[in-house]
Amino acid sequence: MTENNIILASKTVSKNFGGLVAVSEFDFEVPEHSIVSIIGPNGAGKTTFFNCVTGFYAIDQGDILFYGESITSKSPDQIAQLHIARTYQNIRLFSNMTAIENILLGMEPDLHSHWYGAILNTPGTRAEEEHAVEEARRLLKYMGLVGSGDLLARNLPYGDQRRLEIARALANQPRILLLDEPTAGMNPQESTETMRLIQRIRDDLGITILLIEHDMRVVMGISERVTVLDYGAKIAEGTTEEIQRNPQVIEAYLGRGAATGLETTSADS
Amino acid sequence: MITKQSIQLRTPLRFGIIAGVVSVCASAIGLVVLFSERELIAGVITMGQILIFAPTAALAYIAARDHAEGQRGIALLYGSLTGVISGIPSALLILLASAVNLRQFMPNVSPALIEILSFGLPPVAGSLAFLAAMTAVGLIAASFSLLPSNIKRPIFNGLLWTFTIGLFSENISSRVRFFFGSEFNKLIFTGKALDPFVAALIFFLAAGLTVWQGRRQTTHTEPEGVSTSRKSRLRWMTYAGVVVTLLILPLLLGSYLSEVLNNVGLFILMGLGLNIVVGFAGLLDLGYVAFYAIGAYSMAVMTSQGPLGFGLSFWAALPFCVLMAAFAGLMLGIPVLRMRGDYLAIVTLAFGEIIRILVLSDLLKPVLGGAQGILKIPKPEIFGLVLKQPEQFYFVILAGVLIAWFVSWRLSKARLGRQWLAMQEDEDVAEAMGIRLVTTKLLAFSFGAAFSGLAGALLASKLTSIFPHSFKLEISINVLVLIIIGGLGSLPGVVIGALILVGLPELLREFAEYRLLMYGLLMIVMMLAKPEGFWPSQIMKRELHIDEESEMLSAEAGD
Amino acid sequence: MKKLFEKIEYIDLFLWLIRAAIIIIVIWGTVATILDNPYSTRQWTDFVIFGVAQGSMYALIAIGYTLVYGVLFMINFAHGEFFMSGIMTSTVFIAGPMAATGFLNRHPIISLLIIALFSMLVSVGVAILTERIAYKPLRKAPRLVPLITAIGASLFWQNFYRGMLGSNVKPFPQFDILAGSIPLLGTQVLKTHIAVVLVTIIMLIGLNFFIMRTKTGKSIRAVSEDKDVAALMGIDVDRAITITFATGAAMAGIAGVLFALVFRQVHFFMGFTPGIKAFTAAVLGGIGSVPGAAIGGLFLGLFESIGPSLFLQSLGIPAFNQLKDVIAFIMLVLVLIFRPQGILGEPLAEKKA
Amino acid sequence: MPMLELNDVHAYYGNIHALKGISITVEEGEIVTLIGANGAGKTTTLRTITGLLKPRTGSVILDGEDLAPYPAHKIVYKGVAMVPEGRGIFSKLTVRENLDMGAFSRSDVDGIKQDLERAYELFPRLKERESQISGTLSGGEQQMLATARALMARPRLMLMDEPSMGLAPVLVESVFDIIQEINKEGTTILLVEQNAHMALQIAQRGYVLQTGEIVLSDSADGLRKDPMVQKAYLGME
Repeated sequence: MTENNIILASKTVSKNFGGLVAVSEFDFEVPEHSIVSIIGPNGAGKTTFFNCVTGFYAIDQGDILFYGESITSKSPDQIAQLHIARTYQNIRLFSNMTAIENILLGMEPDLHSHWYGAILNTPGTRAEEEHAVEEARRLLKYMGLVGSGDLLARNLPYGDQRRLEIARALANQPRILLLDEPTAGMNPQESTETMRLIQRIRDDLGITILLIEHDMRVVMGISERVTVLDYGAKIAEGTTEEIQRNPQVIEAYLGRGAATGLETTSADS
Repeated sequence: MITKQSIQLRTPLRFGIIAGVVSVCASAIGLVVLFSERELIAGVITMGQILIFAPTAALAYIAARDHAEGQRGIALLYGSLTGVISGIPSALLILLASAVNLRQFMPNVSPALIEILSFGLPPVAGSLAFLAAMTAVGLIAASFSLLPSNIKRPIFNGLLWTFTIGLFSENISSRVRFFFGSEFNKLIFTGKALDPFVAALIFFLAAGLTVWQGRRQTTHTEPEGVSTSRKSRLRWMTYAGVVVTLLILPLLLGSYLSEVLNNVGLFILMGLGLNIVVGFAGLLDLGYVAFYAIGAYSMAVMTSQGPLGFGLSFWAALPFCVLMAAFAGLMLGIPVLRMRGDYLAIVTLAFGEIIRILVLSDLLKPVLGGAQGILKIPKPEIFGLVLKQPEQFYFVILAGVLIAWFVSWRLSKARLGRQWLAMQEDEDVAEAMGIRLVTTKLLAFSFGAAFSGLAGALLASKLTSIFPHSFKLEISINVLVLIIIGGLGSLPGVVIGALILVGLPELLREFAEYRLLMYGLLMIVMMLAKPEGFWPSQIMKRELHIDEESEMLSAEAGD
Repeated sequence: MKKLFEKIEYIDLFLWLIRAAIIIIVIWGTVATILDNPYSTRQWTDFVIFGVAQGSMYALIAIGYTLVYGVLFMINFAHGEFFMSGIMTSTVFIAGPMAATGFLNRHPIISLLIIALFSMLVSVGVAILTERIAYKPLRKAPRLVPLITAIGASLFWQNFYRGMLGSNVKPFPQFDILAGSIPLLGTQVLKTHIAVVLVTIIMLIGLNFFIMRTKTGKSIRAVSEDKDVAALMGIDVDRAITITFATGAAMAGIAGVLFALVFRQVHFFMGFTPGIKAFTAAVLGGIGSVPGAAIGGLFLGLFESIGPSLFLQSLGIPAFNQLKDVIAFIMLVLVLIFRPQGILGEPLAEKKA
Repeated sequence: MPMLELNDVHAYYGNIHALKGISITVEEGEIVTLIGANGAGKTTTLRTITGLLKPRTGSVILDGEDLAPYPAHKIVYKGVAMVPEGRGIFSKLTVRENLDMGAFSRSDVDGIKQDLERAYELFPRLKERESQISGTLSGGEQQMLATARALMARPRLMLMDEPSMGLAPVLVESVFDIIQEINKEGTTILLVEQNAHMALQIAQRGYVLQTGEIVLSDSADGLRKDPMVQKAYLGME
């Protein structure tokens, strides 16, 4: 893993909201083809960091690099064009559009037809659209959503909505995929499935994954590296084992009680 | 009297008061007198009377149907109580008017109104008679509610058809005279209203048809799968039918009705444009009339043969007018790109007003003629034929509408349409998908403005002279209401909305002064009862029936 | 600073051009006017005083927009009609007959109080009716929907009054005690203008007391922050919202009386322009903020009264006073584009993701 | 008769089935905790108790009375107060005004005064900042304010939604101490927590929620020893 390039890097990134520090001097790197997790208590600034990366928030200080090039000043649509895709903590599908339409929207960076082409219904426009729909159906199949294509997103069951959101992000053909609590609200079995799915996405498609997650089973199960945020600042970083042993992490996040538990388990092993 | 526990006097009291207030207001604002001129059935009933009795009838019906819990006696009691109570305000009005000269305060409480309300009787007798009439209406409505539905429906349909035909008898009569001669016309119509005998005939015909249809539906059911070839043949036949109808329509309708249709057409054109901005892209634009004005003034300045014009031909100027409007859409669109929702509405409204004031001002008078407007705008010419008559101009407007429709339809099915809908639903996520909001929004503004500019250009040429007062805020609201009534985002909805909101009032000309009142009411009622419109697009139908889903996630999880 | 430059797109460029153009016009016009010096100091003072009086009325109406926006995040488009309905009704049914019988000038204070009270009551009644029927059922609907019913309600009331009371302009009787002017600030100030300013100040103080000190006022502020939590405190949210509408309408009712005193005539369409202007004032001051509405109103009034003479006259624009409303509207547009939070508003929350 | 009883409560947001038959009871004087992951339905459960969300089926019964006909603001008058998630203080109001709002449901001036003094006794920091705009308070102070505000209603049952969320560990401890103290003074407490460890230390009983269902209920000790709870909520592998 050492020869991996750094796909995403954050250099002393800070973000304030009217005096409230949401992210402070955050230094962080994501190697290509890895699965990296950010954990931390609610309000620690994880989602804020995602919003900074994807261009929703203008950061107050620092720089965010994608393959070594600054993307700090880019707008969300430009960032999507760079093939950086994300999902949202509270599912944000286009709920009144069909699953297929949602995926087609995810493909925006690769679609180029123009309005005049649409009015004249040119062969090029038609071909692009047909190709896109075909591709969308393939993605639905990959995500196990066959048959849901023409349903409205909001009529899909909860778990399927989560998966559709990931499918929509995949339609972007991302080089890095930012997942914000993909297993929130899932039962343990669904969580496990999602965990496998994330691993499969990385292994099959070679997409780098940056993950925010509360479910420690998922985090510890698939991450190669874990970064812990608290009050917007990084308090620890390392492999899953290192994080689990880190006293600061236990204090701030995993809980004091967990410490005793972890000590016993580590004594066991 | 009140022995049974289930009698709840609150319902008839409430309904009675509501109906009473509504009908007394209809009287006091002058609608009743105005509509009394319009007889539905000669010597039997006028539109004004319908207006007085309809609220009572409707509410008595509901009171009896929904609140009597199936007990006949109570239903009738509720109905008549609702009737009596609803009669009180107007009865008081009659008495009051005999004592005080109300007219100095409320100009529409005229002797004519009192005469109508009191059936020409002296005040006390008149008010009692009015109470009695209202009670009777309540009682009849309540008994009607007790009838089984297979009797109710034919009666209802019969009345509906009779009254509808009665309402438009003036227009129908003129067509009948044109095609079948005035002798035949006299058989059906007495003056401008339906002959009572014919009215009865229509009633029984419509009722009979309803019964027959009901029977047919219960006996035959349509075979499930109609073969695809038959289906497509059917579809083509429908298309052909529509095309033929559209082509011969002006011949059937004659000059006056064609003119009405032309006005409807212009509003359809504007509606299609605003539908792109509001219905597709979700940008609420209240200054839409600005583009209409820009289109019209561009046409006027370029073609007018007066001192302010360049004297170009209609066809040479037309594309330029559309481009001008589209460009204006772009220019006005840029500053408001970052605004959302109601702020956008207010700013666009301000834009509309700015344009109107500027047009009216002395500043631009040398160019646009100020309040005197621009005159001598020529009508279009095709192969040397000047399209003077409304029946001829109709085809120009029809062509415009068809083009706008086609463009709207194609765009809605394409990538751009998808982008608009996504943007309407969630701007942030749409942007995160890689959609350039700037381009997408500006395209919506420009297309909307272009259609409106086209409508304006056609208007200028149709009227041959234009004045700033034709471009009031009213127009923007008109267009907005018509697309809402039809159903936001729905193309057929635009046509339906324009027919209802522009066509109907033109046929009921005395209505003119009250048009905006009705619009206001319609907007409120529509939003409360059927926010998706009469012919909803699939999207709006879905969207307006979500409950509080979005609340849920924010309540459950937060970072 | 470097980042700022990187972020500039052609849209920003366009906006900067607009800014520059406006600034140039304003400076050029002002300088030219100062050089021309077409008015005496006394005339300028007159402009200012008229501006303050006009601004006071805007401020009172703007309160209604700001309060409702603060609680419901909705632009109550029909608010101008609340303003119109009160004074229209009391002019026709109270002030008119009072003047005709001579009561008005025999007991001017009592008459004025009765007119004001009645005007407030009608405005409040119309507001409550509108809120209950047209807005309340739509609390959870997408934002477009209540906005449309508000436009509908506005059209309805306008035309309802037109039908009910006639479309002609109705004179508002003259109060003898308010006729004429008194010397002040080196000029003659109309008594009505002084009355307007005084009444406005009293109303604003009263309103401030109500909002800041009373239990109901505090509950309104609580509801405007978080409806759910307010309900958890035992606050009846629907009632608080109704009271909010009523409070705004009461202010509008008083504004109507002041308007009638100054312009001495009323008609059914009188709510539209002051309505939009007052909304502009509310936005200018920072919508949601009560002191903002007051300051915004004052500012707009002054701007409108001085602006055309100061900026436009010396640019050689014919009949520049016709463009008074254009100035107000342009100001609205500029504020919304460049400083949507207004003068006193807090910076708007950044985009939520 | 239990003080609070939820019988097979099903609640929906739109067509999302958020609570799938929740039944819990709280006896007078107890501290009961609901633990579970994000999105398990803990907050939703509290919302159905306070009337902010009405159950589609099932009933919420307080002191033997079904709460279905009462809107949220009426339920407060029955002695239920809530400390909402994320504090939910009125940040533009002063500290004192927030406390006044807490006592909105009461009209006994003397009693309110007493309770205000008691609140200031319990949280001296709040007295210092009485006239400060509460949005400027620190996270811990805001939590104190939210708790004090709920106490101002003199509730018999207090619902607390994640009182430890976003607080520094030191503060978390003091918050839990105060909860215990409030309870000792006679207020029944239903506590929703992600910090299961702390919650189980002070509660007598607890319920474990998972995707809208109760999967486990036991005494606090019993839950602490349960292997599933240890693994999923106490971070023990």
